[in-house]
Amino acid sequence: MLKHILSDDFPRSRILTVLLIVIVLGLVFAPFIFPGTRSLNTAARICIFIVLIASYDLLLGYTGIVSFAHTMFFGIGAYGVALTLNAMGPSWAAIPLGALAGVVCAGLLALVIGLFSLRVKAIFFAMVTLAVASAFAVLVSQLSDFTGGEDGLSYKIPREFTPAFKLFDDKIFGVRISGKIVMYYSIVIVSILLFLTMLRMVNSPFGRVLQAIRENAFRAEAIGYRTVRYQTATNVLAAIFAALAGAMMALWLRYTGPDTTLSMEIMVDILLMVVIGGMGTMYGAIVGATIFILAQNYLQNALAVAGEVTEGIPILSELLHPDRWLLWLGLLFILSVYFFPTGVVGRLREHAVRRKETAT
Amino acid sequence: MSDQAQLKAAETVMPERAIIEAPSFQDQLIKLTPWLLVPIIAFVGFLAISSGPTWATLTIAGLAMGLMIFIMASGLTLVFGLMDVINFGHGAFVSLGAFIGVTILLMLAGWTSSPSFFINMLALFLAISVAMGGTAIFGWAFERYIVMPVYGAHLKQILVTMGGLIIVQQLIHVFWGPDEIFIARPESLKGSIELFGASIERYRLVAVGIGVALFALMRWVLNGTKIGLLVRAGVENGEMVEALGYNIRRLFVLVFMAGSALAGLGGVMWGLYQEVITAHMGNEIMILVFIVVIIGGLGSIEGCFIGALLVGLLANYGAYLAPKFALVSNIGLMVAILMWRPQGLFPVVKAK
Amino acid sequence: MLEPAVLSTRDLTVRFGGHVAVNAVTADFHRGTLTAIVGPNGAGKTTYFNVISGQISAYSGSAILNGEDISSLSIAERTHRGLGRAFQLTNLFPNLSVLENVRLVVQSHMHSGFDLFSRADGHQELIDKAEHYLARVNLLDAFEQPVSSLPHGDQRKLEVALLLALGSDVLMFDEPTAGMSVDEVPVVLDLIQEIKADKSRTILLVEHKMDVIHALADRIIVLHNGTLVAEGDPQEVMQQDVVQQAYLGNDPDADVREAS
Amino acid sequence: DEIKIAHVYGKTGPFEAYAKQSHVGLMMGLEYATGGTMELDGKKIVVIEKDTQLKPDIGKAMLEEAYGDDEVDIAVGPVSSGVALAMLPVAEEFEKVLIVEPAVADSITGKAFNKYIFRTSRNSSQDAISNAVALGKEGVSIVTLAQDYAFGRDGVAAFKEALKGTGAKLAYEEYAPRDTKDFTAHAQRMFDALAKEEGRKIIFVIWAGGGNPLGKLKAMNPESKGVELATGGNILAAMKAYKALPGMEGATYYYYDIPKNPVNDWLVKEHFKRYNSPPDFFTAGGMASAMAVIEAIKQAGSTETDALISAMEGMEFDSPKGKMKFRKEDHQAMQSMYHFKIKVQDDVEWGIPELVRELKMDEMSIPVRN
Amino acid sequence: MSEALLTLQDVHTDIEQYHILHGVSMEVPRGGVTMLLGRNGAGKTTTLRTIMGLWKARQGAVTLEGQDISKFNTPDISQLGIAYVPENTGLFTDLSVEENMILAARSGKMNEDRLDWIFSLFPAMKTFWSLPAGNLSGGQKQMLAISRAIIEPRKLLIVDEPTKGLAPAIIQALTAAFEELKKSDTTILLVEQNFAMAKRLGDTVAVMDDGKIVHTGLMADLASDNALQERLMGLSMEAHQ
Ligand SMILES: Nc1ncnc2c1ncn2[C@@H]1O[C@H](COP(=O)(O)OP(=O)(O)OP(=O)(O)O)[C@@H](O)[C@H]1O
Ligand SMILES: Nc1ncnc2c1ncn2[C@@H]1O[C@H](COP(=O)(O)OP(=O)(O)OP(=O)(O)O)[C@@H](O)[C@H]1O
Ligand SMILES: [Mg+2]
Ligand SMILES: [Mg+2]
Repeated sequence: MLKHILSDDFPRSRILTVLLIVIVLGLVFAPFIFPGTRSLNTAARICIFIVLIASYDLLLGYTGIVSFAHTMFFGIGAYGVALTLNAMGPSWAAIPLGALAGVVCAGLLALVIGLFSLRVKAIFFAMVTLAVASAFAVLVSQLSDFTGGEDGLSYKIPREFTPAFKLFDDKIFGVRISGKIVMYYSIVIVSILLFLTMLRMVNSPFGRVLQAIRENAFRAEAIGYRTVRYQTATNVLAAIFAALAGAMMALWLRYTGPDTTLSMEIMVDILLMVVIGGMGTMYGAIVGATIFILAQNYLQNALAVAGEVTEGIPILSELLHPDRWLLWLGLLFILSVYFFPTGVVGRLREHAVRRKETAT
Repeated sequence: MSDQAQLKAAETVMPERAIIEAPSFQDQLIKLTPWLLVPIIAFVGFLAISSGPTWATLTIAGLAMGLMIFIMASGLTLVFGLMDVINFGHGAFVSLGAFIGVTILLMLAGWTSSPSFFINMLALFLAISVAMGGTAIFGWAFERYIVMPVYGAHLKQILVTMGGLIIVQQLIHVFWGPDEIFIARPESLKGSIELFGASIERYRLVAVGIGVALFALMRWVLNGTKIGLLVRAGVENGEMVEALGYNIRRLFVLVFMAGSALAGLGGVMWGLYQEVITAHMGNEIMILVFIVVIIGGLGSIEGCFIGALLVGLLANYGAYLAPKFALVSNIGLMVAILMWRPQGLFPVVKAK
Repeated sequence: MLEPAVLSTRDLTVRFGGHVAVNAVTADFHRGTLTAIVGPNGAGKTTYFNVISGQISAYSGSAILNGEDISSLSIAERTHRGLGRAFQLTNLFPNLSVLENVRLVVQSHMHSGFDLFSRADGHQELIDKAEHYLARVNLLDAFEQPVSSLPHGDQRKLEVALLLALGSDVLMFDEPTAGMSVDEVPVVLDLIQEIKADKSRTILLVEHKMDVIHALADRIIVLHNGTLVAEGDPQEVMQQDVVQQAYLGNDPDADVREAS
Repeated sequence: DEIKIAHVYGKTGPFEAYAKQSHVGLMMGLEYATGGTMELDGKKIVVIEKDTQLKPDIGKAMLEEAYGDDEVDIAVGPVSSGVALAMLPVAEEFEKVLIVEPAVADSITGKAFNKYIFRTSRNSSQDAISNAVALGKEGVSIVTLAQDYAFGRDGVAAFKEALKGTGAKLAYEEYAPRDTKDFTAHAQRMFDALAKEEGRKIIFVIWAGGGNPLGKLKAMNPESKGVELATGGNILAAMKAYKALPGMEGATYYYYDIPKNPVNDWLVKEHFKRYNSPPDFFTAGGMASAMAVIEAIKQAGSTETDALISAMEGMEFDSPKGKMKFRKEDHQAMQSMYHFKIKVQDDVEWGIPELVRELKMDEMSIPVRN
Repeated sequence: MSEALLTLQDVHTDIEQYHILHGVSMEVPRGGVTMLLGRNGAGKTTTLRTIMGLWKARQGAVTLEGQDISKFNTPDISQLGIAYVPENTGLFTDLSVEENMILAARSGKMNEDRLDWIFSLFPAMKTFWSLPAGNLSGGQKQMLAISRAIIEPRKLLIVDEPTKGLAPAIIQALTAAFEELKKSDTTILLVEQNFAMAKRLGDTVAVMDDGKIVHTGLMADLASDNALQERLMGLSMEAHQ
């Protein structure tokens, strides 16, 4: 049963299994274990980013395609929901309609980009997507009547998803089940489903072809796989999952704007999360997203402490100033590529393999 | 089976040599077309704009803008073409160069405000030298600690150089503070000269001079000396270059330093053009630089040069004729060129 | 000819810029035969293979497989039409396991690459088939190893296994024994013999080693500077002066020439 | 017992410089308003800082956190309009007051307004209208240059409307992409448009962020075509570019040397003392928001939201710019703007905006748009 | 036989975590041709790479003319006068044939006479002189790799499987070239699968198996002893033919 759900792709490392269980349980029970808006926000972001990172890993880790347009698809999904909610008001119908519209647009655009530019060299594709994504961002800011431009869109969501709504009259384990928590659980459930779907896809015959293409595209073609078709298909699939993640983000934030969905910074964050977690392993998405988002949310606090300690030392205190947290993030970037070239998941698996070897 | 075999040899004339024909006129024309694009676009622009002085103003401004972009892009394409390293941190070096150069210029305020062209240029020259030196040294460290472990792995390069980008930007904040810094151009480079009704900014003329000189120099180094060969060879198979007795590490460092120094030069030029510098300025221009590099064909100096001129001209004509068009002109140009030549104007020959 | 040719090329020409690498080559390949393609280095043998299997496109002329002109088909489509090919330099999926390499080929043969929602490991029939081919090349023991850790000889054998798994009608080998030590060569030769014995296949073989050609070839084609200069029975063709000169060199010292 | 104020603003990111000023201003404002005690009615005032990183989603989360977890009584911020717009619904959800400072988009107290929102900073209309009043005279032809997105187009629309009564003519509107680097073509179009006009010719620039179009326009010798340049005020660092434009006219929100009142005198003196530099644009704004907070709590007598709101609607309070007043309809603080003319002085790094005329709050009719 | 130019003494080499060479000891006498034989995976290539400093020996000494070079960097080893042709030819596929050759001439200029000699060995070289090396056929690549190693005179020439993929005529030419080089006082260390060529060229021979040298001696002795061949290499060369 578990084997079927996880598509026979187990963590294959005891430490990793424990880590994953802790993360998943932590997310599932977040409203009860870590009450408070900030932690709930963090938990929801983690869930959504797990889907986003996993979808990017389909491209990067499994197919070896470097794309900088992933935030664009994320954004299309978000804008789909945002625009319908904006136009139709906080109705239930607007959500699936918007998500669907986003998915279709994202898929079509990914198809066009894929057909046009997946034939060229990988680094080329990276740059082309970079340019396309930046053009898209310009477009969104231009069509301000429609998209709210730079300012983005704020909109209302169905009442059952807002803090004002109470699901039960009584508290459960000391926590009032507000609409916000209802929405949180909706996101958790959808994220789990999407994640498991992707896990299945990478372990399907299709997923194996992707790995073959990443390893040796030339030979994959020669044994009868039309590599461009598979790459384009992955590009489309990844875009669709990203759009769904975007739709969830739009719901959760009740705001959609270029900065939350389209910016280059998010793209960089995505890359980093994939790398920290480990490319080519779906579980890497869980680990990477969790570590990174926690760091992003709490690094400044940590630096504040370090900054106080070094108060007075000229350059060092300046470097450890909480406002310099990006500096340390950059460093984290580089160090994680060096020391975790295969990501946390890869590292733990290697460790497990080595232990097994020494044991036998 | 063998009785069915027939000998065919008798009727076949033995080809003495491999058949090799001279490249046809058509082939040669195809080779030349990228070079022709610049005059073609300028001519089309002339027809569309119809006012001579306006056209001249726009054309010269566009060429100068293109050359400034070329200066910034040249380092990127050099490092990519020779070392196959895609440096997403290039923009940070542009910013760094600008900050160093501007600091020097501010220190030499007496020189820059002097009306003497000669003293102004001396100040500029000093600022550029120090900026190039500074970015070169920084490039050394960048290569040593950031890029070296990831030669040959594009994805990792993208990641670590982006990390490097963030770090350099933040370090600029640490050392220069978060404010944007304003800088006035040296006195004799302010304003324009009027020529047959066209007004031409003085500063842009300097940019044209530096850009063209740089292009000539780079072509000579890359095509006329062994350095270019060695580096290209070293990227593909560093072990073999070492087995031939060359110290490849030293060479790589030098090339990377050169690329960084070019970014520094570009930074000073760009900073003086913008007259305001920020830690993000380099990265903001990077999209345009990437487009130029793609149009030209990754790693080709000639392509980068032509691509930059095309971008500069088209942006100006476009913005004049239909301002909305300026938003998409670069991307449009890139798409058009890639449809025509999927590897860019001058694909750098990569066998395999 | 009793039976029409399985594969034939008609005036097939390949140019690289001004250089004509394959010059109007017309040849037929029949079911159940092994045709050796010989010629000096740079004669265009690999290029001839490449244009038949679609790695490069023809300048003019056509390649015909089972009566159908395949010149404009993609590589993958040609593979599915029954054209299989091994490469001069080993060319596998280095970080995947030996079994996975073959399984992928079987899966391609079964056209199940676009199956997104079933588990790949659930398709036991594919795995069984893959193991069958591995057994044929004596590599079953190594099925779990990543290909990159295999010795050179085993990698060449795996190439052959992939080709078998493709289930192609036409098999093209490009110097399958190059770089193999003397004790490994016979293993590969025996494999090719075996394939040949099953009379339904058509085999094309590029090879420089004379003893191999003598042992295997039914027919021989000689390319020189891209042009087909001779074809026919191996013994007879090899005796011709043109071939002697172009290929073997006219050094009377046969010692080296005859060596494997 | 404490009074908790959250300062939610973009401490890190491209607007770091603005953020610093804003925070310094806020803290000095609290200090001034409490007579240096940082206490009000025996309650200690605690300021909690939150970094939006200039990202709307994070800004939103930070505000939720401030209201929800830290239980602040009132929040101030942020720097960027986009972030502000995302934050507005949070105030409504938590039913707590948010004082917007220094984000300027009209829609904050316009379309996206809710009753928990107050704004001490000027809005785009105030900017545009004050400039129109400063520049608009009979026989003047004006061409606008603005960024081609909502901020720029709104600004021009407001400017155009305000120009109507003044007798000046808006000859042409030019929009350039936000990240325009080369202004040659746009300048040519504007010169072409002005060539047809008579009288005084002005190019009025509405430009936020980098790009420095003024310097580039200036480099094209506009004076040779009889064209003047004009734009609004800015932070000191940016006004270094004005040094090349002596005599340029426009209207500004704040320059430390202009307002004459005790609050500003104290601010300028203390700021020089502590930071060895004059207070800047956003320092003044930060201080104004702090003074509004204290005044509101004083008048309301508590930190209850409803009490605060009813106290603040129509409330007048002191600021470095003199009296400000929260208009009842849209909670926008009405305030003076300053018509200036640039003077260049060798020992001052920037072009000095010399006061031509103070535009009092009732001289400008700022539209209510919510 | 004169004294040894190159000696390996109890060399152990690791590749990553694998222990590949288990104490290799052999000598390459000055002025002769030494053949290094052995089946696939025996460690021949690893031995050559260890000599070149491309893998570092964990233990043991590599001595060239009395100097221990086992800790030297590759460029320094090369500059002592060694030319090396690796197993995969080590060409720079992006560069043209000419450029490949120029790089091999450390002085920066190719000697005309030497070049003519190379053209006489491999007449085909002329025809593909300006092509990118990546576009060459398998055999042409091999020719270029060898030409590159002999464009300037060197003390020691190390070649890994030179005949792989070469047509018989070229093998002949190559054999002749090695013979000529030998006359001009170049010492040669060859790894080869082509036993006939080994027999004709080799003065001394070393046979490897499993990372160790299992036999050293004169080539002539090995060539005439079928039983020994069978034992060392799994097959008798003559019997196979
Ligand atoms: N990069 C590597 N990583 C791990 N093992 C390696 C590596 N390179 C070689 N080996 C192993 O080292 C052993 C010796 O390899 P080597 O290439 O030296 O053999 P060889 O005698 O040259 O064989 P061949 O005739 O096939 O070229 C082999 O078992 C091989 O699998
Ligand atoms: N992409 C290319 N561009 C230009 N010339 C090429 C290209 N590919 C191959 N050639 C040339 O075509 C000719 C035929 O090469 P091919 O690889 O077919 O030879 P081959 O017969 O397989 O030789 P070998 O026995 O050495 O492998 C060679 O002269 C080669 O230099
Ligand atoms: Mg070949
Ligand atoms: Mg070997």
